[in-house]
This record gives sequence, structure tokens and C-alpha cells, in this order.
Amino acid sequence: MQTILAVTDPEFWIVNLGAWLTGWFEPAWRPWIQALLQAAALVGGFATLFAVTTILERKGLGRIQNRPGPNRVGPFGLLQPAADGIKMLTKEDIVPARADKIVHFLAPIVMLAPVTLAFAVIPYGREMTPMPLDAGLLFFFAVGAGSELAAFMAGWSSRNKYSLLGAIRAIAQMISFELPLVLSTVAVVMMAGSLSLVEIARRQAEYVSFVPQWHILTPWGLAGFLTFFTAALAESNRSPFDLPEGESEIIGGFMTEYSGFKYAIFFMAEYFGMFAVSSLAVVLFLGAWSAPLPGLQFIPSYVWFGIKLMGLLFVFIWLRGTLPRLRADQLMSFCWKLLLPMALINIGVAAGWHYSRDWSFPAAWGCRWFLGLAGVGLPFMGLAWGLRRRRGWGPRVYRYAE
Amino acid sequence: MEWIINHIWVIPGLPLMAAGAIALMKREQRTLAASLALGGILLAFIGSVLAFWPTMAGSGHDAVWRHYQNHVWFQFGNYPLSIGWVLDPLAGCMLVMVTLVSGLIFVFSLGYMAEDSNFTRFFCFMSLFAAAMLGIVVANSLLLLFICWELVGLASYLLIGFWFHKPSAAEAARKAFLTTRIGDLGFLLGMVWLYARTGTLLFYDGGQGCLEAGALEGLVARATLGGLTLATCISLLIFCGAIGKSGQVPLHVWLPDAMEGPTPVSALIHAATMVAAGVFLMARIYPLLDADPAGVAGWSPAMVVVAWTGAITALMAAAIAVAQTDIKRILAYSTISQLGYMMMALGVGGYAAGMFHLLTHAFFKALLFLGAGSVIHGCHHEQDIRRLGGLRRHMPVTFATYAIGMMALAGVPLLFSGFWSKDEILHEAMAWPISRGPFFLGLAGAFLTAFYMTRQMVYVFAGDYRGQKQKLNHSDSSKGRRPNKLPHESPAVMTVPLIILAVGAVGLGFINTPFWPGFHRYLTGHEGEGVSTGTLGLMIVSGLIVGAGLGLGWVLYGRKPGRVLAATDPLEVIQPQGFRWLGQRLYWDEVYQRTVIAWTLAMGRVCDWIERNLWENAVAAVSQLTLGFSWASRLLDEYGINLGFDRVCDKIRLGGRRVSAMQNGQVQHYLRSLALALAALFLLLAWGGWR
Amino acid sequence: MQSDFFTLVCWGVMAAAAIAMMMRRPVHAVLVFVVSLVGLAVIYLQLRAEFVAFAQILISVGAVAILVVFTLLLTRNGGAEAELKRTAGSAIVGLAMAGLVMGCIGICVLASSAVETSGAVTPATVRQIGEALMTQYILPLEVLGLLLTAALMGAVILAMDPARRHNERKP
Amino acid sequence: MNPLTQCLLVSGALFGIGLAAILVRRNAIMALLGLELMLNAGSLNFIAFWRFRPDAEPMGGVVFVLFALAIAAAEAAVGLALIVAIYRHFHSTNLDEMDRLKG
Repeated sequence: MQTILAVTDPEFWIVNLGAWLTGWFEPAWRPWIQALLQAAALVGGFATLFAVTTILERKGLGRIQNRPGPNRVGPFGLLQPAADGIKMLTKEDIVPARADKIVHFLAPIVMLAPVTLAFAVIPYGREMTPMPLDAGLLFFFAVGAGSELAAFMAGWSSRNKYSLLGAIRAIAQMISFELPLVLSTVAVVMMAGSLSLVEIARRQAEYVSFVPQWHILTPWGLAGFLTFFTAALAESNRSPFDLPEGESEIIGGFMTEYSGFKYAIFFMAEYFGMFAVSSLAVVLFLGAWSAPLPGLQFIPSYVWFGIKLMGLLFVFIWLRGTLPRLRADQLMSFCWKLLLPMALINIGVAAGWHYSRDWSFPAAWGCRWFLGLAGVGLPFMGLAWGLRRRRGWGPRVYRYAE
Repeated sequence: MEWIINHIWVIPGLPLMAAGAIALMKREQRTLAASLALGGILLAFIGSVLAFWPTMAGSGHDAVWRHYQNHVWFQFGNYPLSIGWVLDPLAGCMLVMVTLVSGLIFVFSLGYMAEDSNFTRFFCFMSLFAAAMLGIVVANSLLLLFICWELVGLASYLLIGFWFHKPSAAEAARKAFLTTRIGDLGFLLGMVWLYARTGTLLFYDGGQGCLEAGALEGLVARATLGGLTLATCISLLIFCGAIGKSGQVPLHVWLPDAMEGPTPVSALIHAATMVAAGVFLMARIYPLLDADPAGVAGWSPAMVVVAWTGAITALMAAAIAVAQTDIKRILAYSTISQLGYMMMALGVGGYAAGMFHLLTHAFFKALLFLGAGSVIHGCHHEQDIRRLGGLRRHMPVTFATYAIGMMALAGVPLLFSGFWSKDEILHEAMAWPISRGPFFLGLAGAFLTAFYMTRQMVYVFAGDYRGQKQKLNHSDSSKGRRPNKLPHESPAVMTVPLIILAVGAVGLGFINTPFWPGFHRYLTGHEGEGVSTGTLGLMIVSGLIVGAGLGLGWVLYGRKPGRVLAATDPLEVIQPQGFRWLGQRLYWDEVYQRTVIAWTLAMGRVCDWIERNLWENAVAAVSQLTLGFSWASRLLDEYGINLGFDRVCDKIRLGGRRVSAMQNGQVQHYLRSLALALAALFLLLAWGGWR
Repeated sequence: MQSDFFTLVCWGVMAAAAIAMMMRRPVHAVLVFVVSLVGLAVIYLQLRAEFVAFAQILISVGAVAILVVFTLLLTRNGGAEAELKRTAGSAIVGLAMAGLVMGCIGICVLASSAVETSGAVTPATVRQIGEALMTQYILPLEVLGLLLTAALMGAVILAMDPARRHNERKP
Repeated sequence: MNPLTQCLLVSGALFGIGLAAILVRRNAIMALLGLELMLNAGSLNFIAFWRFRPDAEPMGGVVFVLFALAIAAAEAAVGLALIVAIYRHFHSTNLDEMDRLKG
């Protein structure tokens, strides 16, 4: 894979650094050493990103809520993550007396491991994919399935009704939103004709005159991105879909009985999940590592990837500061009555877009765009209208535990 | 123009999209629904005319111009299923006719259905119907044709039962659906058989299609039961479908009942779409029908069957029409009769003649139905011709156009299209070498047609209006009609289509006169025979026959048009027995009631009886016997071997419990036996030497 | 093929499956069962069936295991073990039956001559699988879609409690 | 050992273990787990034969396993829904207590 890059390419040095380092070892060891190096780079890089994001989030939320945010540790409070880390590591690790000890211990690990695995298939730059699988997208979703199990393990093993309720909420929410999440990527897969993320990224790195071929710049891509992003918000349990751990309702959800280092791992897994799914959104819709204009290609591709990723993370934080939490039934009807139909309709629109590719009559381009936008927009308006009309303010019903 | 040739599917697609869009609308959006439906059919009409042009320009050089596109729909295993579109003269002229006539009917419905609360639904179904028919026309695959064929059936079911709150309408819809389904079963069997033998259902596929020489040779070469060739068997099976759809004997019984639907529906069903579909199907598979050279005197047995079926239908339906009193039923039977003519024409080899009659008939029959609709609308939903009358004065436009349609149907010489097309058919029938039977049947039918149409005209339009008197005589106003209003002329939205259709009913005849057989050349690519003394003679004969029919009708009815309702039909006075037979439609429905339906019912009753009497009695006997035994045993028990018997019983109970342990409802016990059996099977297979 | 690794995974899968089936608590059983399913996916990976391996994890772990877990929560004896005191004889008979079947399979496999392998490998890329599904296996695929729809509706109707739904309306 | 034989033996063992669970465990959910294990054993067979005997249909094994997975998911959904329904009725998921057809 090194042969494709020229020496002048900025990616050349990063990719060949690994080859140079592994060159010191026996040939039989090299694949393992390379895997180790890649894993170390990924975990290290994303752990740093985690630290940066937490401080950014707290500062950003502070700005949104008209307060300064953390500003005591270090200059402008920039060392706050380090302080947090020390605090987490030195706290006492409390395990409830009746808890299922083994499962309680395993749950954070099961939560973190699959998310970290998912990082392996993302193309971070030109020829910079740690594990270029043929079925990369499927791999991503397959390993993502583990986090539901982890939520269950955490909630069930704690022997605490808040934990269990939080786990049930989390599982129901994750299963439901996994459908629109996966279905909204189907359109991309259809258009690219491949499940390989590398291939999908490469297809978007071309330009027609100066317009990049990013998927978000098509009607179906726009709708798909919005669907995907909304579902991703819910999948990563972020506000406004943070019911599983809504502090004001069920304490801390399935994490209630966790403290210290285990809690830190959960926290990290949540942020890692956010990074992974945002990376996937960048790859699928935002053109992965390609520059927005042909003239800007001199900036290294991984930098572009980083910029887009940070942009999406900013949107995550922004939404958290802006939107209130949903009710459980609103959450479900939103998923099943709006997102899922939209994802299905979007597949049809994408198919129409594909087949209208070789229209040649005059104004075909405008006609294609109009039809595409209408195909996405009209059902959206209809569905949203139906959702609004049927969900009036009903009398509040209280149900008690039996 | 090039574009429409390559995108011929757009023509059925447009009404289909209109239907889909209307289906999503609310009931109140009447204007939008109507404009969508009209717009769809109008665009389809424009497309049809554009598509008609190249078929016109390309034909007539001893070969038929044909353009088709095929796509593989899906492939299971190694068997591809293809569908496709074809544009050839046959499809081209049908497209124009169907879209034009349907469009006019749509316009007419605007007025006719204006007060109906389900206006929107009506236009949805109508568009679906038109789309399905256009799909039949452009299909290049028997499969696609069958799909559209069934869609037509579905749409007709929905439309005939449009006023489903009327029990008779719901009943009629069901009858139409079931009766045509019987024929469709034959169609389906024929289709499957064809696919099994030729491996394709495409009509034209660059020499590979099932209507092209390669496949036909194979089909003819193979004989099946009774010495019939495969081609004959398959085309006869497909003909079953056409019998059902086109109302041929013996499956014609649904067609008169279908009059329960709104009148524009009747016009659409009987003029342009559904019944024409059967004839069109036979025209489409004509090469298959005609493939067998080894039949009697060089004629395929399938053709002979088609010809005789058509001829019998033509005469029989015309005879029944003579004694009907419902204005729409008379027209329904005349439709059956005319369809018989078309089938007969196809059967005797007059491919162009049959299609020509199909086209002209579409125009004048649509005209007649819409005229009847106008009459019904103007007379507050009165359909009995004995209660109409004198409408000539009240509804002049309707009268004039209706008269043109009637003369076209009756075949009044020289000026009207029906004359030319019917004459063409009779000419072909006369030239048929096998038998003159169909020719004479056809002549008799022509006579009766002229007669019953005269009768209807006189009843409806001459004399005085009889509707009011009826109200005064019978004071039961349960029907709730408005008795005091006189008939009124219909609005322009209804009369303008009538006028356009009337122009068509006159003018269309001149595209294929014996003096200038343009249509024949257009459709087949060969020159027609032209004028000969035989042709002229036949024209004179048929003119005379028609004149006789008209004259007899006038003599019987026209001289003293009935002034009062109670007057008996003059024909009934002359021949009461025969009239009653005809009035009861030759008892076809009753025969079916007594045979097929009764047989089914009887089977049900027999089963029921066996269940009730035999088994129940048997069970009762057994239980009595058991009771008797138990009584006896109780006696024995009490007086005799009390103790010993108890012990035996205990033993038996114990044994029973042991045995019942095998059936204890515990699923795992069952599974255990299953596993044992599985192991036994393994060992058997492993040591039984089976690999 | 890394034979040692492969053998190790095989033993791991079998051990995990056996332990899962012997676990007293169903929840633990499900968790260990998931381990054996993941091991099975690794075996598929070793056999170069990449797509199937990922699909296996996605469906078996992501859907089936979660469903089982959810049922455990709903039936509320996830903690309290419902294994009643049982006659040892019954369990022994069951185990013997299973062992019999297992033995028969083993004998058949070892005795069969149909296990000759051929060296050629046909790699299954995603594109090839997709094309096979859309052409040759289109009919089974459609039927399967129908089956899944029916199963979905059946599951919803079965799991719906009519009485409770009725009561909810009242207060 | 022949790798194909190895796969088949593993599959046979998994099948046996699943069968044992069905026959011995009293909890309906455990029996269902055993059933899933048996299905997976069957899938392993298909993959093994597809990998080592590629002279038949090129994609047959893989496609069949995909179908089997889908059917397993459907079966699990319906089975678990049944268990939930039965639990509502008997307040138990013990197979021994479900020996009546009549509710």
C-alpha cells in the first residue's frame, strides 16, 4: 500500500513510519507489531481527542449557558481533563454488596472494546486505513452490537432498579435507532456499489469541475446524512436522546452503581462511540478525507478528516446545550414513524437518482434535483405533519410498579 | 417522436400515476382529482398519437413495422422472466382508440358523476382501468399482459361494485369477477404451458419470441391429446381467458349484470377496454392461433372453435336483446353480439376485419352508452324503456347523436362506420372454405340487430313521456324519485363528448372501405382484395337485410308508439312463448343456477347431511350402547363381583397411567424420543451403505 | 491456515458452548453463549467467509442475544433460577440421548468418505454474494422477506397483552 | 486431521451440546438457546463444505448461511414472544409446567 503514495505526499511519512519501525523486527513478527503500532496510535490519538473534547464540551456548554466553565486548573482551565483523570483514578471503586461481581466488572470492558475495534476500519486519510476490509461497514455495525450487551450487563449486574430501568431504556433505544442508522447507510452502499469504507471514501474524492462529489451534496445524501446523524445521536445516548442516563429521572441509568475507574471507562466508551459514529458519518457523507475544493488539496488529507470530525463533534456539543430531553414515547414514535420511513423512502430516492444519471434532455439536471428534493421533502413534511397531529397533549397517565 | 417510441411505457404509466396520486387524496379534493385523471389521459392520448405516427409511416411495404424493447424482470435459477413493450400497428391503433374514447368518457363522467359523493374514488378507479388497458395494449410479454389483464379485472370489479351499498351492484361485481376468473384460469394454464415448452413469454424477441417462427415450429411439431398440436391446445386455453373477458358464450352472463355500475363505467367496459381486451388478446396471439396447418382443410382447429363460438354468440345475444326492457341491458346484449362478430372475424381469418370492427364498435358503442347515460341522467335514473318515451323533444342533442350511434350499430348502408366493418366481416365469413354456417348466423344477427335497435329507439324517443303516469298509477314512492320533473337535456360537458363520438362513428368507416382498404394495409402490411362483384353483391344483400330489420321494427313498433305504460309488447302478442324465453335471457342464469351452482350447493348439502345424520346418529348409537353397557355393568357390579371388578379396574387404571406417561404433554419427553429416532436414522444411513 | 490457532478457537467455542448450557443462571448462560457465537464468527473468518462472520455477529449477538436478554427481563426470573428439583434419572436419560446423537454424528463424519477436501478456494466478495442473492436466489430472498414480515407481526401480536392494553385506557 | 473433518466434528459437538440443553434444561429460554446453538452448528457445516468442497454452486454455502441466520432471527423473535405470552399465563417459564394445551 505504500507504493501508491509518492514521496511528496504528506501521508507518505506517516504510513512509512510504521513500516520503518516494524522493519527492525523478525519478518514473522511484523504483522503483529504493525497491528500493535496501529492500535497504539489509534487508542492514543483518540484518548487525546477524548481529553480535548471533554474540556471543549464543558467550556462550550459554559458559553451557551452564560457562565465561564472550568477555569481553575492551568491556564484557562485547560488542564482540567488531567485533574479529572487523577480524581477518577484515585477514587474508591465501590461494588454493591449484592451485585454480580464478575459481570459488574466485565461490563465496562465489553462496552469499550467493540467501540475501539470499530476505529480500525475508518479511512483517516489517503491510504491510511488500519484495516481495509471488504465489508468494512458491516464490520463497523457488527462490533457496534456489543455495546447493547454491555449496557445490559451493567444494568442487570448492579441489582438496582434504576440501573435495570436505564438498561432497558438503553437497549430499547439502541435497537430501535439501529434500524434507521443502518438503513440510511444502505443508500450510500447502493450508490458506491461497495461495503468497503475505503472504496466509499475514494469515490467521493473526485471533482466535477470544482464541485466535490460528496454524498451530502445530493438530495438523497442530505436526507441520508440527517437521518444518520439523528440516529447516531440516539445511538450514542447523547442529548436530546439521553434518556438511558437522564440524571433527573433515573439517577445515572445503567451507570448508577459505577464509580472511579470503571465509571471513567464508561464515560470514555461513550465518547469513543461518539467519535466512531461521527467518523463514519464523515466517511459516508462528508467525503471522508477529501478536500472541499481541488485547490485545497495541498493540506494533508488526515487534517481534512480531523477538521470534519471536529465540526461534527461541535454539533454534538451544540445540540446538547440547546435541546431538551425527549419523553420515552416521543422517542419511540420519532424513530418508528419518522426516521425509519424516511430512511426507507431515501433508499427509493437514491435508486431514482441512480437511474436518472443518464438523462440527457434539456434541463435534465434541474429536473433531477427537483424530483430528488421533492421525493425526500414531501414525505418528510407529510410524516412530520402526521406525527405532530396525532401526538397532541394527552392527559398524563401515571403507572406504578406492580 | 423518437422518444415516445423508446418510452412507450409512459402511455400506460401516466394514467397509473394519476390513479396513484388520486388514491392518496382526500375525498373533498374533487377538482384536483378530476384534473389529474383528465390530464393523465390527455397526455397519454397525445403520446398515443405521436406513437401512432411512425406505425402509420412505417407500414404498408409487405412487412409490418414493429419496434420493441425487452428487459429481464428477474431471474430465478437459470430461468429469466422477461417483460417488454411493443409498438406495432395493432398496438398503435388501439392506443389511439383507447385513449380517445376513455378521455371522452372521462369528460362525460364529470357531468354524470357530479353529484356523487365518491367522485374522487371514481376517477381513481377509472384511471387505473385505463392504465391497465393501455398496459395490455403495449405489452410485449404474455406475463405482462396477464398482469394488466388481472388489473383490468380488479378495476372492473371495483367499478361495477362502485355503488356497493346496493346489494345488486355488489352481487354483479362479484359475479363479473368470478365468471371472468374461470376463463382466466384457462389463460393462466395456457401461459404456463407455453412457458414450459418455449421458455419465453415474450411475443417478439428478435426471432426468439413465442409468436415468431422458431417457437411456433416447435409448438406445431408436437402433438398432444386427441391429435391436437400443442399450439392448438395452448391457444384454446388462452381463448378461455378471452371468452371470459369478452363475454362469449358460455361465460357471457356477467356482462349484462355489469350494468349495475355507473353508466360511464359501462361505456368504458363495453366500448374501449375490458371486453375489447379479449378480442385484442386473440389478435395479439393470432400467429399462434393460426399456426397449425394440419387441421381441417388447412384451418387450425383453434380457429374453427373461435369462429363458431363467435357466430353463435353473435346470433344468440342479438336474439336475447330483442326482448329486454332495460335500456342498458339491450346495449349490453348488443355488445355481446358485436363481440361475437369480432371473434368470428378472427376465426375465419379476417384479422384486419375483426380489428376494424373493434375500432368502429368502440366509437359507436361508447356513443350509445354515453347517450343512454345522458337519457338516464336526464330522466332521473329511470332505465326501463317502457317508462321513457318522447325524449326526442326534450333531449334533441342526445336524440340526434343516439340516432347516429344506432344507425352505425345497425349497419345502415354507406354512411355509417358499422356498415363497412360488419360488411367486411360478413365478406370474410362468406369466403370461409370450411362452412357457410357462421355467415348465415351473422346475417341473421345483422337482421336482429337492426330490429332491436329500432325497437329501442322508438320506445325511448318517440311518443309521449310515460314516466309521470307511472308515478300516478303506482303511488308507492319508495324509490324516492322526483316524479314531477320533466326530462331535461344534459349539460354541455356531457353532450360535447357525444357529438365528438358521433363524428367518429360516422367518419371512421371510411378508413377501410372495399374501395380503399387502408386499414387492412396498415395492419397487415398487405394489400386488401379490393372491389369485386362478390363484394358489391354482399353489400347489397346486407343492406337489404338491414333494411328489412329496420322496416320490421318500424312496422311493429313505430306506427303506433306506445302512449301508455300498460301496453304489451307487440312481439309478445305475436309470439308470447318465444318472447318470454328471450325476455328471460334464454334462461342462462337459471341453467347455471340449476347446474353448476346447484351442484356445488348439493355437494355441500350432502356433506352436511352426512355430518348431521350419519355421523351424529352413529355417535349417538355408540354413546347409547356405552350407556347400556355401563348400566349393565353397574348391575353386575352392584349385585355380583363387586370387589373383584374393582381390582381389575385398578389394574387397568394403573396400566393406563403407565401408557399415558408417554403422552404427558412434556415437550422434552417427546424430544427425547425424537433424538433417539435421529440417532437410529444416522446409524441406519451409516451402516446401510448409503453415501 | 494457522492450524494451531484454528484448533484453539474450535476448542474455545466448544468449551464456551458447553459452559453456557451448564450455567445455572440464564443471564450468565446468555453471556457465555455470546462468547461462543463470537468464537464461531472467528472460525468463519478463518474459513474466509468474512461477510458471513460479520453478519453472524450482527444478527446473533446484536439481535438474538439481545432479544433473549430482553425476554429474561420481561419474564422476571432472570435471577431466580427456575430449575426445580428434578429426578436425576430424567436428566441422565436426556444427556444420554444427546450423547448418543453426538456420537452418531462423530462416527458418521469419521467413517464417511465424503470429506475429501479440494484445494481450490472461491473467495466470496460482497459483490459476488450480492449478485448471487439478486439473481440466482431472488425467489428464496423474496420468500424470506415475507417470512420475516410475518414473524414480525406474529411476534408483536403474541407479545401484546390484550387485557393490559384495555386497562390502560381506563384511568 | 483433515480441516473439513475438524469443522464437521466441531459442528457435531455443538449440535450435541445444544440438543443436550434442550433435553435437560427446564427453563424455556435455555431450551431456546440450545436451539440457536444447533442452528449455528448447521451453519458451520454449510460454511465448511462451501470452503473445502467448492465444486458445487459457487455461492451456495454462504447464501444458505445468510438465509439460516435470518430464519434463526425470525424463529428467536417468535419463540421469545411465545415465551412472554406463556409467562403471562402460567407465571413461569418452566417447560415442565407447560403440559396443557388448554389454558
